[in-house]
Amino acid sequence: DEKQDLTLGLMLSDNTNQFFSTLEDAFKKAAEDAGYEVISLSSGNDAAKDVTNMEDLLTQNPDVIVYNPVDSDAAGDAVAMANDAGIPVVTVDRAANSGDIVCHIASDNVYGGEIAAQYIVDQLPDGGQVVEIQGQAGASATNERGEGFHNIMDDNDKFEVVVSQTGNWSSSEAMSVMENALTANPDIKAVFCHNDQMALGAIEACQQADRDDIVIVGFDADADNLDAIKAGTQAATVRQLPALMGETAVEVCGKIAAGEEVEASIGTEVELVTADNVDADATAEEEATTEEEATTEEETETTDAE
Amino acid sequence: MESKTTNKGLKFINNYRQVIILLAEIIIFSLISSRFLSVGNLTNVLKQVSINAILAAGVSFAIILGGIDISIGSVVGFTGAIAAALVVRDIPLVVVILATLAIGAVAGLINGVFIAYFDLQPMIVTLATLSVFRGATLVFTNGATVAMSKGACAASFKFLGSGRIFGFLYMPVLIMALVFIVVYYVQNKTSFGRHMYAVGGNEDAAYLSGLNVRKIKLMCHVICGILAGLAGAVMCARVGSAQPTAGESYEMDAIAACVVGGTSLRGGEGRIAMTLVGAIIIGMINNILNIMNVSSYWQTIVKGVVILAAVLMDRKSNN
Amino acid sequence: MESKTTNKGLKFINNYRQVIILLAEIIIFSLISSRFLSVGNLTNVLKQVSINAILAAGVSFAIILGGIDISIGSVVGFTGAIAAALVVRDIPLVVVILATLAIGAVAGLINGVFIAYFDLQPMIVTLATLSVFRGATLVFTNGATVAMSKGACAASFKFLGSGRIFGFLYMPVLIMALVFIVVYYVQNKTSFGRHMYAVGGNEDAAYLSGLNVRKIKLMCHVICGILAGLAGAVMCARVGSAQPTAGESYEMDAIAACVVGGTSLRGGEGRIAMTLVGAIIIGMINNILNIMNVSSYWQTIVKGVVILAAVLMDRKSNN
Amino acid sequence: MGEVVLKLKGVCKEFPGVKALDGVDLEVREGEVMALLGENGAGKSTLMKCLTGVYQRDAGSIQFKGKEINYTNARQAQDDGISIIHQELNLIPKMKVYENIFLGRELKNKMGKIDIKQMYNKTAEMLKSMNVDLKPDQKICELSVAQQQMVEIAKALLLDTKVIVMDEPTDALTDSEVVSLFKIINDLRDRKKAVVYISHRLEEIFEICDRATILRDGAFIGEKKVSELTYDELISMMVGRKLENQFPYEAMKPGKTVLSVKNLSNDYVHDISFDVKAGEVLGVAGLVGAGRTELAKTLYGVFHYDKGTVELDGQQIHPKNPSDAIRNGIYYMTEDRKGDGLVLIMNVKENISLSSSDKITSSGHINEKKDREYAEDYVKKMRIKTPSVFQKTRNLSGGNQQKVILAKAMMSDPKVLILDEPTRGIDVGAKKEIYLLINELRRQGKAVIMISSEMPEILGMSDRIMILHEGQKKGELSREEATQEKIMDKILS
Ligand SMILES: Nc1ncnc2c1ncn2[C@@H]1O[C@H](COP(=O)(O)OP(=O)(O)OP(=O)(O)O)[C@@H](O)[C@H]1O
Ligand SMILES: Nc1ncnc2c1ncn2[C@@H]1O[C@H](COP(=O)(O)OP(=O)(O)OP(=O)(O)O)[C@@H](O)[C@H]1O
Ligand SMILES: [Mg+2]
Ligand SMILES: [Mg+2]
Repeated sequence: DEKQDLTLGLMLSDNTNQFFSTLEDAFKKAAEDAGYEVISLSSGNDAAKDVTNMEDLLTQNPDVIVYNPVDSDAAGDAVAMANDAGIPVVTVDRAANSGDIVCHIASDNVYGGEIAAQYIVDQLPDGGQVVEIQGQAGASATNERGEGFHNIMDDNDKFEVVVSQTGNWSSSEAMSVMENALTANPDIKAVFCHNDQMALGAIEACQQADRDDIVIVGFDADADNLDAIKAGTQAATVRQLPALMGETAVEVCGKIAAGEEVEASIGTEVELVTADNVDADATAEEEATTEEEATTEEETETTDAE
Repeated sequence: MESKTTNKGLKFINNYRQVIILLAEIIIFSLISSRFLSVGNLTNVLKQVSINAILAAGVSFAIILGGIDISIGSVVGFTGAIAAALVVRDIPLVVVILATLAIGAVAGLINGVFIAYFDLQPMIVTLATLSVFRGATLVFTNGATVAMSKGACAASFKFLGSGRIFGFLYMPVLIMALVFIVVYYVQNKTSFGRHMYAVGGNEDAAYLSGLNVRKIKLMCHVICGILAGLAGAVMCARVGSAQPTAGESYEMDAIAACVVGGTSLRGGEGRIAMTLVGAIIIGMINNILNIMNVSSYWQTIVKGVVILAAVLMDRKSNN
Repeated sequence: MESKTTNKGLKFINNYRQVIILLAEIIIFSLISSRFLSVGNLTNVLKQVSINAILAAGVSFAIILGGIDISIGSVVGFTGAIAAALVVRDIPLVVVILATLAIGAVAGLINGVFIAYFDLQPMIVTLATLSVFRGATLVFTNGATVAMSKGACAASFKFLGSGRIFGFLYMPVLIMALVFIVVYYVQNKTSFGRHMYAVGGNEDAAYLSGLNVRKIKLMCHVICGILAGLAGAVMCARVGSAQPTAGESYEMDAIAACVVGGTSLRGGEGRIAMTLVGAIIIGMINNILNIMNVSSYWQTIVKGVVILAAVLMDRKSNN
Repeated sequence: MGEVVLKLKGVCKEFPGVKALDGVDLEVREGEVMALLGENGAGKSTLMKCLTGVYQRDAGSIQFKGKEINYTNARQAQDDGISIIHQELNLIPKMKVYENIFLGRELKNKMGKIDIKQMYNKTAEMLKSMNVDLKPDQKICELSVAQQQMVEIAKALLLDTKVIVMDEPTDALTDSEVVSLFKIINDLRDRKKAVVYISHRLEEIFEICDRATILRDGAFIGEKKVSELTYDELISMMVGRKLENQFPYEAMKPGKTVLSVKNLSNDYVHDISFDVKAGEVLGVAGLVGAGRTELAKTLYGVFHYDKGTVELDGQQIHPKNPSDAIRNGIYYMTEDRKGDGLVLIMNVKENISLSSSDKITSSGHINEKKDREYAEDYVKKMRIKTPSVFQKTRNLSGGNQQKVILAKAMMSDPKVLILDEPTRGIDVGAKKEIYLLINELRRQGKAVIMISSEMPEILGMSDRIMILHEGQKKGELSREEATQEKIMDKILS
């Protein structure tokens, strides 16, 4: 491709969340390598701020907007504004439920919740009591990951979700929840945390209670949790590839600006990382983030996030 | 004579110091970015400011009383969810709006009863109801976003949030303007307004002067709740759906707008017009930071610094 | 004689009303769940309460002055991140702890200077610094969690958060106990403490009595910052990593602990032992709601209602 | 003789630990001024608060125009025709004069819009008729205490009620305003209003009141026609014993000069020079707004000065703030005991030692025993009426609060003690005790500066009198040459 002089707008739901800050960093780096300008805004998980940010972004007339909405339903108005201004929109991670989207780069939280639950089911043939430590109440990731988890668990008679409590994405709060859960239900066999931060808290709580038998499953595949999986303190985590999503998004933007065709929906992987594949996968992730070629543009998984 | 003129000049400057801060801001921001001083962008600023300004107008009633209301963000979330749920059920627009205002009023009434009739401290009452109203929103929506369908009601409701009159006057801005006119009248031209300032200035004296202090406090909190309900409806209309977490920590921006506008948290003081100016000052800061593509981490820092600078300047010129 | 005895009894009850609320809570919760009243669970409660209690002890200095500090949650986040970053670089434990305390002190100093020497309102100053410190944390960590490696330093640091002495005394609980003993001494047995109450009770009278009001205010805020720094370190040690958003909205729980413990937000009043009781009251509520697996939506509601009930009971028995 | 409009019978009121009223009777007649007298803490204010609905009585009956009344808030009493000027100022500091005067009864048009112009004009009229030189749109916080008191009186008069209660209205006034007030009271009497007048300035009672009701320790002692009473009788009814020699001045030979002020000038005072010797009382007289308080606060480091010098024991000093002044040996006792005198929610002991932490602490640690002993010592020595040193000062009567502040000043052991209105609101007995304490201070070789608006007090207790007017020194008189007329002459010169 010949170099273009592009300005990309990136609107994230919340870049204080590690998942999105990783996505942002990868996006910026890929854009820099391609010689693009990036205007990056974050909404702090406030859907009204999405609208505000879109207004401010449009003032600066970017060539393509990459949009990670706070909320899929709420995204319509912001997208409509961009549509009115004639600026193409690409959504990442979370879709917009209305408006014209050129391309959606999806990662499926519900599916992630399902494979996490399935892993627990597979690990514990006898079933038992399970704990769910939720994200912030009302957040879309909480709802989706919880939905996937319950899709599997609720259909299975052997398992009982005895505790479903919020840890507010925070290790410290998750730790307290887990401590209380262990006191209240000594027979707990497994715990699913809506993110890896909270899994760290759960690990601490289990260790302090001398319970190394509990199957702990997290979400996000943070570096520390991969270490924990290697060390055997955590059983599994769900990997989404935020860096890959960021890079893919930059590439898609380049194509759109050049007038090339792009797929309407591009799926990035969601997969389970366990002790079996943690080493292999770690290298895969590294490759993905270092080598631009390793994108998955050919994959045309059309799973919709919402 | 000579000195009197200077004094008058000084007094004038002092009276309109927030306006001066605003003008300074406009000049500086125009120099920083050529995109700032365009009709389109300034319209954006007003639209973006509208919800915070309406909330600030409401919370100014609580602050002038010498109290506070930090539950308004949760009221915004709750009334927004109710509004969306009603719109989805194709309830007529007028009913939807009245219902949100009524719910806001009830929320304010709850705060007011505890504050006025049980003599509890406003900060702790509204800290508790912040939690209660947010929980109620989560229970009501079951934690999920309430999206508005494409029906006739949805369209008319959304007009509230993004419609225009005469082609340039956005509805939220119009609503904000009306709110400020009414609030200005109530606070400055009615005896209720005088009484509110009196209670905030010296509650004991107000009581001994024969004022019904409790009723005044109650009323102020009810008004604060109503305006939070209105803000919730407008926000829901603007966004086109209601998130269960909508409005979280909005109270802080509203309080900041009041204080930057010269309202004292000690009560008894504050001018509503300057509260509007305060909201715009803060809105413009957010806007220029976005336009300049300042990273959101740095935005958080800069915003804090600028609020501090604004109250510092405010205080300096006040002395 | 007869009536005197009753009066004394009433006075005793009134003096220890928070303790009575706590006992009532324990009895009720034991009836609700058989799992509540176990050594293990009560140990959990104390561990979980420790961070909030340390913060509450700190913020009580600001509240007794008649002010507030809502930036402490952000200070927790910032000092936690610094602590984790230092531990990762294998800096000796003592240095790490001193560094976090020093950073907390600087944060408090910044608040204190604006509040004491520029006469700005505590609420707005700390609202601004809340934003600044959080932004600084985000910039420092680049929005990513700082995890502590498994090195020697990490192990000794983590001992702070989860280590035990004599097999049952958890370090955070021990640290909390020490903090409360020291704070009790400072607030009640030193002239500095006496002066703090005087400034909170009547600033003008304190000034005319020859107290250095500004220095006292500054000191109180520095102490508040130091304790927030300590809480940040303990929290980071307890969890084993530092999230950039750690400590968000912790200030509200700390303030609630003070108020439930009978500290007046009007200043000049408040007993540190009751603040501890207040923190435990709130911690037990969170604990029983978890144990009973109440949905988090309902938890939000119940927590608000219970805080309201506690301050209401507090006020009733106070009259 | 006027008809009885208000009849209180057997009124009782108890606060936790204090029986404030124990079967008190009071009859108020129209066209008459009834004095309500008693020592500090006798229950005068409490009785009036029970009458006007601020407090609810525990027992007894109150009849107004033959009808039993039982108000539960202040508004009901006002609406019925009973207004009160409370002992404490009840104005909104940040609001304007006219807004305060019309608070709660704003004039409005039909739309509910307040009519500022009319309220302004009516206020201007009212102030003019009272001989008060104030603009209706001045803010209360910019006024002196005396001016505020006049606003308070105007506010009560506006109600045009049947009964007006004045709880120590002249407390903060100087002679010229007192004259205006008495004109107002005489006018009220002519208009057949009933007035209840509470004051500790007994000479006023003989000048303006028709009858007197005397309370002691919450109990009713008696009611007498003022014309049938003598000064000494009145005092013995109030105090329960004879009280001789109201001003116990002792001639003493002053020592060397302690404080010497030369050409002091700032925003408030202009070119003031004077000195005070050890064991001497320098009285400072002047009208309201003379700048006496400002002078004192300048010496105390509250206000700054850039011209002039202050010497203490021959050493030049320049206090930058009160703590600096206290270190140098100057102590100022404020005129506003509730505003900036006491920490009301702290107890007696804590207030007394507030300025003398070094006496009760060693390296920051408070010696509780010492702390208590010091306080108990002062409570005994100064006869402060309180159940214990652990009583909150909020619950003390005004005179006892005043003594606590004086105790605080004495404990700091200054070389120069500035007393600003030291006996404001204090009963005759307590006043004498404070004068005795001043004598004690003189004997200890302290230099005392006494600011007072009470002429008899200034004349009775000072060795020398300095006269201030509008921030300027108008002269000095020795004890021997000073008379009320000469002082007024100097002021007006
Ligand atoms: N709110 C209260 N709580 C407790 N005690 C009170 C209260 N108000 C007054 N008292 C007590 O009641 C008694 C009567 O007080 P009151 O103020 O009526 O005296 P007073 O005659 O007006 O004295 P003064 O001349 O000093 O104004 C005093 O002993 C006082 O300490
Ligand atoms: N805060 C203030 N702002 C503006 N002017 C003030 C303020 N306080 C006092 N003044 C003015 O300063 C002048 C002197 O005040 P003040 O009455 O306290 O003097 P004083 O001689 O001590 O009188 P007194 O003690 O008898 O009340 C008055 O004219 C008053 O109006
Ligand atoms: Mg009295
Ligand atoms: Mg004075």
